[in-house]
Order: sequence, then C-alpha cells, then structure tokens
Amino acid sequence: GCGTAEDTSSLDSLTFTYVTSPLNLPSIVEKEEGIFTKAFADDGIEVKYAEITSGADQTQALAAGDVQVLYAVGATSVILSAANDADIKVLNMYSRSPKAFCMYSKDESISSPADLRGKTIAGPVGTNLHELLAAYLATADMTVDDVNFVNMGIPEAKAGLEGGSVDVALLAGAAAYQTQQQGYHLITDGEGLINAIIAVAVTNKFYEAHPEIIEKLQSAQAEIADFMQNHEQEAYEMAAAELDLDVDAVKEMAQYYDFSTEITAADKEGFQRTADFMYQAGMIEKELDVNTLF
Amino acid sequence: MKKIHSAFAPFLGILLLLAVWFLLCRAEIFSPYLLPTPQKVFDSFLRMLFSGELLRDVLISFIRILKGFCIAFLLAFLLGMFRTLLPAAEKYYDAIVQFFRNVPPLSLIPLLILWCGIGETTKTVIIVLASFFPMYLNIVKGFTGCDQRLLEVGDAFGYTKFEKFRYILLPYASADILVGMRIGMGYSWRAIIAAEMIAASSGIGHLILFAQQLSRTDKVIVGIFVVGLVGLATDKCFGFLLKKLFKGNGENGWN
Amino acid sequence: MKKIHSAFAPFLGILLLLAVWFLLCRAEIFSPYLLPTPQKVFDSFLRMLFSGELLRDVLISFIRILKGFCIAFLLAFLLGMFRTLLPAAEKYYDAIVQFFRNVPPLSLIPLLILWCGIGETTKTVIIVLASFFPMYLNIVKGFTGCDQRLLEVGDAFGYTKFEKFRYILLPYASADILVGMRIGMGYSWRAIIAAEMIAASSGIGHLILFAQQLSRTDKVIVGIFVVGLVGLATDKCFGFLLKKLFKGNGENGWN
Amino acid sequence: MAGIELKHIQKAYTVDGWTFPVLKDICLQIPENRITVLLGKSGCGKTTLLRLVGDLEEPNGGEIHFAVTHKTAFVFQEPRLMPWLTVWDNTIFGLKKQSYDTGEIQALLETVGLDGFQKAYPHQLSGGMQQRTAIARALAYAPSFLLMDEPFAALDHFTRTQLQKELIRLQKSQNTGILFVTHSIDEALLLGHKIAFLEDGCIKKEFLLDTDCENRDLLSKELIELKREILAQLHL
Amino acid sequence: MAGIELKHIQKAYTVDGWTFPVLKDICLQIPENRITVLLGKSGCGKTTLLRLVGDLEEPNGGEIHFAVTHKTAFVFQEPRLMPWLTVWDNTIFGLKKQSYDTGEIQALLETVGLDGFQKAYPHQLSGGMQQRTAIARALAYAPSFLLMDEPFAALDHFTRTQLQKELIRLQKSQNTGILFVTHSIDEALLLGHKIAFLEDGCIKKEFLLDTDCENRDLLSKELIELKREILAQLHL
Ligand SMILES: Nc1ncnc2c1ncn2[C@@H]1O[C@H](COP(=O)(O)OP(=O)(O)OP(=O)(O)O)[C@@H](O)[C@H]1O
Ligand SMILES: Nc1ncnc2c1ncn2[C@@H]1O[C@H](COP(=O)(O)OP(=O)(O)OP(=O)(O)O)[C@@H](O)[C@H]1O
Ligand SMILES: [Mg+2]
Ligand SMILES: [Mg+2]
Repeated sequence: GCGTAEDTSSLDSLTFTYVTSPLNLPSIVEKEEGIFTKAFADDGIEVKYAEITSGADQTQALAAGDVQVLYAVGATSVILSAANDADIKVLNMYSRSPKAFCMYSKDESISSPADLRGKTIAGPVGTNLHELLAAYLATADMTVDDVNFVNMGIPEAKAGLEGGSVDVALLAGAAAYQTQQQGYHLITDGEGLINAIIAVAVTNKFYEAHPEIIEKLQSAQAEIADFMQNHEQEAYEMAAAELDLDVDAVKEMAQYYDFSTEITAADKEGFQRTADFMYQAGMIEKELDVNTLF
Repeated sequence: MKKIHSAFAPFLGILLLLAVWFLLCRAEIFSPYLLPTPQKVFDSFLRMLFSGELLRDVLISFIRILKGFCIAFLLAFLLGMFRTLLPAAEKYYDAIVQFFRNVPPLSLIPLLILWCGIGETTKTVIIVLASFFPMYLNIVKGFTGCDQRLLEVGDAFGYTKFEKFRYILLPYASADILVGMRIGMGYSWRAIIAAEMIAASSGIGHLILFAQQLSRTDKVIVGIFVVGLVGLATDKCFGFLLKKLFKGNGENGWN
Repeated sequence: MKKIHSAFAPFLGILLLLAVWFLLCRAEIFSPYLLPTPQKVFDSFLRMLFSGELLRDVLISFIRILKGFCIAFLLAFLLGMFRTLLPAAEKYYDAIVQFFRNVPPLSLIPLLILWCGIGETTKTVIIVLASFFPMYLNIVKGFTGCDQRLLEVGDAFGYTKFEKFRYILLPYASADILVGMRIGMGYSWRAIIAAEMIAASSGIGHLILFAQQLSRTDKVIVGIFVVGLVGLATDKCFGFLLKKLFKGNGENGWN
Repeated sequence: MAGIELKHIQKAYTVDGWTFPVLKDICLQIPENRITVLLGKSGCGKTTLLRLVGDLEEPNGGEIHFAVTHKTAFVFQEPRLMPWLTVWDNTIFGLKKQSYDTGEIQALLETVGLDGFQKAYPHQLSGGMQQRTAIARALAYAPSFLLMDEPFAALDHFTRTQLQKELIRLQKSQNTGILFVTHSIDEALLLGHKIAFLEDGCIKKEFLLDTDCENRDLLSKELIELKREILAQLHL
Repeated sequence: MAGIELKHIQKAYTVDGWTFPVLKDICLQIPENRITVLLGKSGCGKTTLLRLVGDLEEPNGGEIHFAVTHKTAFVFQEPRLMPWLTVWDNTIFGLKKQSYDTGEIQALLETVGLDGFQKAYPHQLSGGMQQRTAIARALAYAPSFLLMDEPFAALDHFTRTQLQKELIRLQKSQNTGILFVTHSIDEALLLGHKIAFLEDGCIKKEFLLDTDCENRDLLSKELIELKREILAQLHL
C-alpha cells in the first residue's frame, strides 16, 4: 500500500471498488461485460477491483491510495470522510433508492412515529437507514433519543427482529425483500424522507491529474446505462446469478432503484440534508457545505 | 546506572513507536484523515477522559470481559477436569469442541442473536467463545502431561481419583493453566469489538467501532491505546494476583 | 461391540446437534429464514460443491491461512528463541508484544489498510495477529519451564548456549510448542472472516460474509460447517504430521 | 496363612518392539509382621516385583494373594517428592486431610535428620535428604505393610545404621510387615527375617534367619557363614 | 603445581529466608591424574563442592585454581538422562556432533552392562541401569578430568566391583583425574589415592594412600588400620 501511487502521471492500473449488494446492477453489468476493461485497454491501463463493502473502509482505501475510484459509495460515507478533512470528490450519481430502505416490525400496530417511542430499534449507525429513522421521527418532532436505537449490521438487525429481541429493524436490500416476503409489517420506507444516494467518488487530486481518465469513465458509464436499458432482462439475470437470488426477486427489487448518473439539484439538496442530519446527530463536528464536494 | 536503564527498557520500544508516528506525520506522507497526528489523538484522549466517557466505557467493557472470562475459565477447567477424571467421556464431546474451535465467532453472531437476543448474554457468549479454547487446550495439556511417577505416589498412598487430581495433577498443571489463562484473558480483550458489535451503546469496543463507522481515526487510535494498556494492566495485575495465590509454586524454582 | 461403540462416539455429539436442529425446524419455532432446514442447507451445500465454488474458496482461504500461520509461527519461534538465548533483549520488545496481545485486530483494520493496502498483505497480517500470541506465549512457557537439571547436563558437557537450546530446550519444550501451534492454527481459521472482510472476492470467509449480507442463512451455515470441518481436518493432519516428525518424543511416554 | 503370597507370577516388558520376560515364575511367601529382604543384581526385576506387590502394576500371569487388606506405604527407588511442597508437606502427603499429631511428625523428621529443613523445597535438598524425606513420608503414613526400594542407597554409613535401627524398632513395636529391596548383603543380613535372592526371573534361593534382628552381629560365625553362602549364590 | 586447588572456598544457601553456610572454609588440593575421594555425611556439602569444581556454581568466597584447562565430565547424583533420547543417544550426548567410533561406544555399553538396551528410553530402565547410562555418557566423553557424585550408589555388589575395576583401569590408561564422592568407606579405600573427609563445612582430615589401586586388598593390615582411623573420624 504505497500512498503515492497516484502521483505518477502515467497510470498503469486503475482500481475500482466493487460492491454488488444490495442490488448494484451497474457494477454487476460492468464487470460481467468488461466495460471498464475495454475502455481503458487502449491506454494500457489495467482495471482492477477491490471488494470493499463497508463505506468507512472504502473512503479509507481511497485516502490511502489503494483504490482510485469508489464505484458505489453511500452519501453518508462521503460526507463523513469530507467532514474529517479527507480529499474526496463526487464525480456523479450511482443510484437513488429511497424505497429500498425500510423499517419493519412484527407488531402491526406501529403506524406512526409516536408508536415508536421507547421501542428497541436496530440498524447500522451513520448510514441511510439511520437517517431514515431520524427523518421519520422528525415528522412528529421526535429525535433518535426518544427511542432505544441500537447499532448493528443489517443481518444482525434482521436476526434480532426474528428472535424477538428487537421491536423494529432498519433493513435494506435482500434482507428487506425477504422480510417483506415473510409478511412482516412495513412501517415506512425512505420515500419522501431520505434521498438514499449512492455516488461515484474520486479524490480531487486524481480528478485534476487525470482529466482524460475521468472523461473515459463518464463515457463508459453511459455505455453501462445503455446496456441496462436495452438488455434489461439480461442485466437482471446477471444480477440474479451474481447475488444468487431469483430473477423475480431481482426484478421486484430493481423497481426501487433509479440508476441515472446525473447530479440533479434534488441530489445536491439530498446531500445537504444528510450532512445536516449528521451534524445534528453529532456524527460530524462541523457543518459541511456539500457544494465543496462536487 | 544499569538499573535505571533496565527500568527504562520496556518504554524504549513504545517510545520508538511514538517517534516513528510523529515523524511520519511531520513528513506528511499520509493525510491526517488516515493517520492523525499524535497531538490530535492526545487531545481527543484528554477530551474523552475528562468527559468521563472513556472511563465509563472501559469499566463496562471490563465487567463484560470479566464475566465472559470467568465463565470460559470455569467451563474449560471443568471440561478439562472431567476429561482427566473420566477419560472415556472425552470422545463424546471432543469432536464438537474441536469443531467449534475453528469456527469464526463473527459468523455465529446472527445465530447468537437469534438464540440469546441482543442483550448481555450474546456479548458474554462471544467473549466465552474467544477465550475458552486456549484455556481448554492448555489445561488439558497440563493435566495429560503430568509426571506419571508422581501420580503413582498418589496411588501408593491410596489416593482416590479426585484426590490425585486435587493434590497432584492440579499443582503440577498450574504453570500450564496460568499460561492458558493469560492467553485467554488476552483473547477476551481482543473479542471486545466483536462482542460490542451487537447492540451495544457503551463499552470500549463500541467506542472504537462507532468511531470507525464515523471515520474518526483519532478516536479509533485512542480506543486502541486504551484497550492495549488496560489489557496490559489487567494482565499484570492478574499475573501478580496469581503469583500471590500460587505463592509456593512460583518461588520454589518449579515454575 | 465395544470397539464399534468407541469409533462411533465422536459422531454422537454431532448427531445429537443435527437431531436438535431437525426437530427445531420440524416444530417451526423459527422462520426458515433464520434457521433453514437441514435439507435446504444440504441442498445448498451440494450445489456449491458441484459448482466448484466451495472448493475454490476453501483452497484460497487455506493458502492464506497457511501463509499467515507459517509467518506467525516463525515469528513466535524466533522471538521465543531470541528471548531464551538473550534474556536481556526481551524487555525491549516485551511491552510492545504484550500491548498488541490485547488489541482487537478488528480495530486495526483501518490502520492496516493504510500500511499494507488492501491486498493479500493485510489479510495475512490479520491472520498473523490472530495466531501469533498463543504460539508465542506457549513457546516462551516451554522454554522457560525447562528442567534446570537437564540444562546443567549441557553445561557440564561444554555445550554452547545455542547447542543447549537445540539439543535440550527444544526437545523439552516440544509439547508446549505443539499445543501452541494447535491453538494458533485454530485461531488462524477463526480469523478468516476478519481477514476476508477487506477487499476479498473469494475465500470461505468472504463467502460467509457475503451470504450474511444477502441474508442467505443456508449458505452461512454451509460456510460455518465447512470452516469447522476443514479446520478440524487440518488440525488432525497437522497433529499426525507432527507426531511423525517428533516420533521419538511422542512414543516414549514423555509427551 | 497370613501375609502375602505370590504364585507363579509372570511379567514381561516390551522395549523397541521386542518383548522380554522380566519375571518368569515367581513363587514367594511374604510373611506378615516380618522383614523380607529382596536381593538381586541391578536390572533383575526387584523394583518390578515390588510394584506388583504394591498393586501399581498388573502381572501378566500368576496370582497374588493378600491375607488381609493392608495399609501399604511405598518408598520408591527415586525420592518422588512433590516439587511444590515443602519437606513438611511432603512428609504429611500420605496423611491427606486426616488428623495427625504434629509432635509425632516433628519427631519423625528429627529421626531422619531433617530437623531445620521443614520449610525447604525438594530442590533445595541434597540427594540423601530427599531420600530421607521420602522415607519419612512412608513412615508418617503408619502403614501396616511397608514396601521399600533401596531406601538407604544414598545414605552414608552412620545415617544408614541409624535408620536401620529405627526400622527394626518400628517393625517390632508396630508389627509392620516390610518388603525391603537392597544391594547390600550386609544390610540384608542385618535386617532380614527372610532373604530372597532373585535371579533370572525366579527366586533362586531363600534364606531364613531366626535370630532377632535387634541383636545381630555381622561378625558372628552364623552370619559370616550365611554371607559366604549368599556370595556363592551370586557367583553363579 | 598441577591439578586443581581450592583456596578458602565458601558457599552459603538460603532456605526460607534463612541463610546458612554449607561450605565454610575449604582448602583442598586435587592432584591431576589421580583419584581423589570425598567422604562425608549426607547433606554435608559434597555435591555442592563438586558443583563448584565443575563450574556449575559460583563460590561466595575463595578461589579455585585450575592448572590446565580440563575437558571435564560430570556424573550427577541423579541420572539426569534426556527422557526423549534412547540409551544410545544419551550415551553419545556429550559428544555432540563430533565423530565417534561406534565400536567404542558399543564396547562401553557392554562394560556397563547395557548391551541390548541401546534403543530403550530412560523410563524403561531400572534405577541402576539409568545410573549406568549416565556413567557411560561421562566415559564416552573421554574426559581428562572426571567428577563423579556417588556414581555406584544404586548398583549391586558385583556390578559395582566390576565398574570400580573399570574405573581404575581407565584412570591408569588415560591418566584421567577423578574426583569421586562416595558414602562407602570400603569404596574410598579401594579407589582413592587421596581421601578427603568433609565435615562441618571444612576438610577435616586428608589421607594419602600410596599403594597402587590395582592391587589393593581391603583385608590388608594397612587398609584395616586406615579404615579404623576413618571410622574414628566419623564418630567425632
Ligand atoms: N516400563 C518399562 N518398560 C520396559 N521395560 C521396563 C520397564 N520397567 C522396567 N523395565 C525393565 O525391566 C527390567 C527390570 O527392571 P527393575 O526396575 O525391576 O530392575 P531392578 O531389579 O529394580 O534394578 P535396579 O537395582 O537397577 O533398580 C529392566 O531390564 C528394565 O529395563
Ligand atoms: N539450591 C539449594 N538451595 C538451598 N539449599 C541447598 C541447595 N542445594 C543444596 N542445599 C543445601 O546444602 C546442603 C548440602 O547439600 P549437598 O547436596 O551438597 O549435600 P551432599 O553432601 O551431596 O549430600 P548427599 O550425600 O545427601 O547427596 C544441604 O543442607 C542442602 O539442603
Ligand atoms: Mg530398582
Ligand atoms: Mg550429594
């Protein structure tokens, strides 16, 4: 891990993070079709992948120079790293999927934020799911302190819900889909509450040093979008194979995702909303103007 | 002169580490995001110390570890004893013990949550899983490695199985048991993150994990230092206590 | 009759476990999501086996573990030897070793990424961290616990420090070293999830972790079983090999 | 018939895959309340025989009959002290938690010449002192039958004489049965009521002495005669 | 002046916080190429003195002068065999990797009566056989100076006589210097060119014998006289 690899102006390899879950169709399609590999082959740049799922680890690896492009990183992770003075730049969007982030319970009677008071709610801290909970509670002027929020990963939260030690679980991706299939009670999803943005990010330094690569990257992403539009069924099948899920499940879940890469005003707003939430929750120590990220 | 030097030696390694860290930060090879300066870490440390959060977290974790460790030790000791007194019973449970010895506790967390909920039980079980095996193996080694000739003395004086265990095997194996306990204690501390991964809102493991999730490397480093030092201190106290307890053994040239 | 019974015994425990599992599923206490039926798990197992993915993952993890384990053993052995031959040197590095003994490897991951990148090095380092300490402590115990009277025989015959180490300390400590190695091997396997948490695209730890993220409990259980069994098998092979190597020691009633 | 009777005892050991008989056909009557001395060359199987009598090992063939259940104590050829116990604690090792008279133990330690070393650990003792501690441990147990494997080998002339006298006194007063292994023909002549000579896996010869042990004179005509006879046996 | 000279040697040990002097003021001249026998009661400090001469321990006071650098071998009071080595390997333990003549070692093992047990491990040997292995180990080393701590204590009359003869032969042919500890006055008289009597931390008395050891007759007037003298010393 040499932190200075990116300084040399001529790159001979480019490492992307490769994250497939919850349902990252572009990543799956890209790898399967070898789109990046083809795009950078002319320049003699080898494309490599790093499977780092944790957002914190992704930004660490970016800062350490082991990875050049975070291809699919949560907005919260980007904000956290920027707030801690790391060099990071959002290149474009990857997906938005507020509906994929849900809050489930066994108890059918929970239907409003007020019903959550004092309940044990499990989910990963500092993520879209955490923000979802805060935003939902905020609609009734409540805060996370009014409930018993416990920090744990998605699989653990689901196990807790099932075992009965947790009243409400914050779930996303396959776990959310399964829970729904099992007939659990959906309290709310992220629609209208959070933007649930996943983005593509690099460092500013890299952005400035390699404009030609950035350009190639953009066109390659356009190619991916094309493929997903024109070969929808094929893309679903790829994802089903990669994630070892049913094609039907993939199709069902894919409805919740918007994979357009363009940065819209609403996205910027969403970023700011997330940053503000994190500031208020004490997760970052200073206010962050998200415009510095773009 | 020599004595000062000798008292100083243990710190030399640590000082060197600090110096390298300081120089690295000075040279600005890494962004402070990845490797915060010693000053920043120290500041965070002071802040956390004075707010009381650090002490509370350490205490909570300490109690958890003690609980898990004691259970693990009792289990390991009883199983080891059982195996020694009743060698025939061993083969019934040995396969299971050996099986679980190799299973990563992290993979068991969802199953543990299912069985034991998200309360203290799961946390304790994870610590037990982490510290049980080195203790068990060392205890078994201590018992099975006992000098047969000394055991025969017990036979000759009409000792029962249990008496032989109590008066010959146990003192003989004490060195092995102590090493097992020290390793086990170390592993209890090492498991604190995995244990507090689940629904903890306090504890030093939770502190580190939370800081990690929030990309606060300075807090992570404070946490690492505190765990390392507290662990070191527990180990020393522990060694001291055991030396007192097993006084006869420690000072007769036998251990 | 008795012999059959005895050969069967190790499986009894495992069979019992399976029976409980089967009955639990039958009683439908838990949703099949959390506790898939044995049949489903077995199906998944067969599917994974025949697709070759299981074998490939196990092999990859195995190589990682072997690498980490060997490095850890060499380090532990050399440091232990160093400490024995040059007791004065010990206090310089002992504090650091003892410090890191208590630090959860999970907390070091961010720092490891910084220093060692996201390649194989980090994975190896995590395995080394997991297996080094039990080996080191057991080796040191073996060396320091050596019978002084036998060492004096070496003195009497003009053995050098190194010769005493080679011909007296080493055979004497072999039982302790072997126990250390077995514990270390177990801990290598246990660390495979932590190791493959970082940027792995294959390996049995990655398989379990990935399945966990996708809520495929059946695959998680297959993974757990495979790790446990492969670990068990390694342990047995390992024990067998070492028995061959140290043949003289194993069969003279000494160990 | 009182005492212990060995009938056609056989015992074989395996070394390096090669089995050899140590005891081939031992028939021996060990009388109660008497001192039986076992003589024989080094490696002839004396310790093995003692271990069989002491029930520490099973014979491969033959039978051992015990007339009454004995409270047996064993003095091993090596001291076999517990390294983590002091001389005092090693001495009372056989007594377990049962009550004992501190004064008696103290007197015993004085007899074996270990007064002042009560708190010493085995590794701080000389070879002879370790052996004496082992003897004290066996005597403290107050056995009704005592098995002793070369107990005085590491002792000097005078300590040895003193302990021999002590043993005779003890045997008389407590009526203890003793099976005593020694290399010294003189010692055998001084102590034994019965001397058994072990060679080639069999009891080659037995000698009975009827004089009281207390008043034996090695230079008496009788004993010189016997010694000559024994030496002749050894030359075989 | 050849040999080893001990000048005002002092040595004290601490047991249970109480320091007591074992050797108070030892002055002794150990001649080269001769057999020096050390006599004394059990626990009087013979082993301690041997350990000092063998450089296994440091004196608290006084000086030890070595005339030439010796190749020293040590026979300890206990066998101290390596439990993981066979009799053969234990015998050649002192030789390390240096070349040796297999035939010689074989002959040595036959001399000490261990032929056939080359592949046995120590725990498969009788006490006397273990001690003989330790003697073989020391002799195989071909030392120029040999320290022996009660080497024949665990041996029977005949094995003992045989090894005594062997020792005398060796001493003559190789000119080996020997410091020999024993409890047996007879043995001292048979072997020693010089007999030193240790008591109360000092060398109480020295006796010089000028007859050649090979032809000594314990029943000769001279030796009977000497024995009486030594016994008188002991009675002090
Ligand atoms: N555990 C064992 N395994 C194999 N052989 C053994 C074992 N114990 C004893 N032997 C053999 O049995 C024989 C007799 O041993 P034993 O100890 O009875 O002799 P001993 O008469 O007591 O000799 P010593 O006077 O030297 O003590 C020896 O040849 C010895 O090698
Ligand atoms: N390591 C030690 N620590 C304390 N005391 C010791 C130590 N070694 C020996 N001693 C004491 O020194 C004294 C002399 O012991 P030493 O072994 O020299 O006697 P010895 O003359 O060889 O006796 P023996 O004939 O019984 O072997 C004893 O009183 C013993 O208790
Ligand atoms: Mg014997
Ligand atoms: Mg001695």
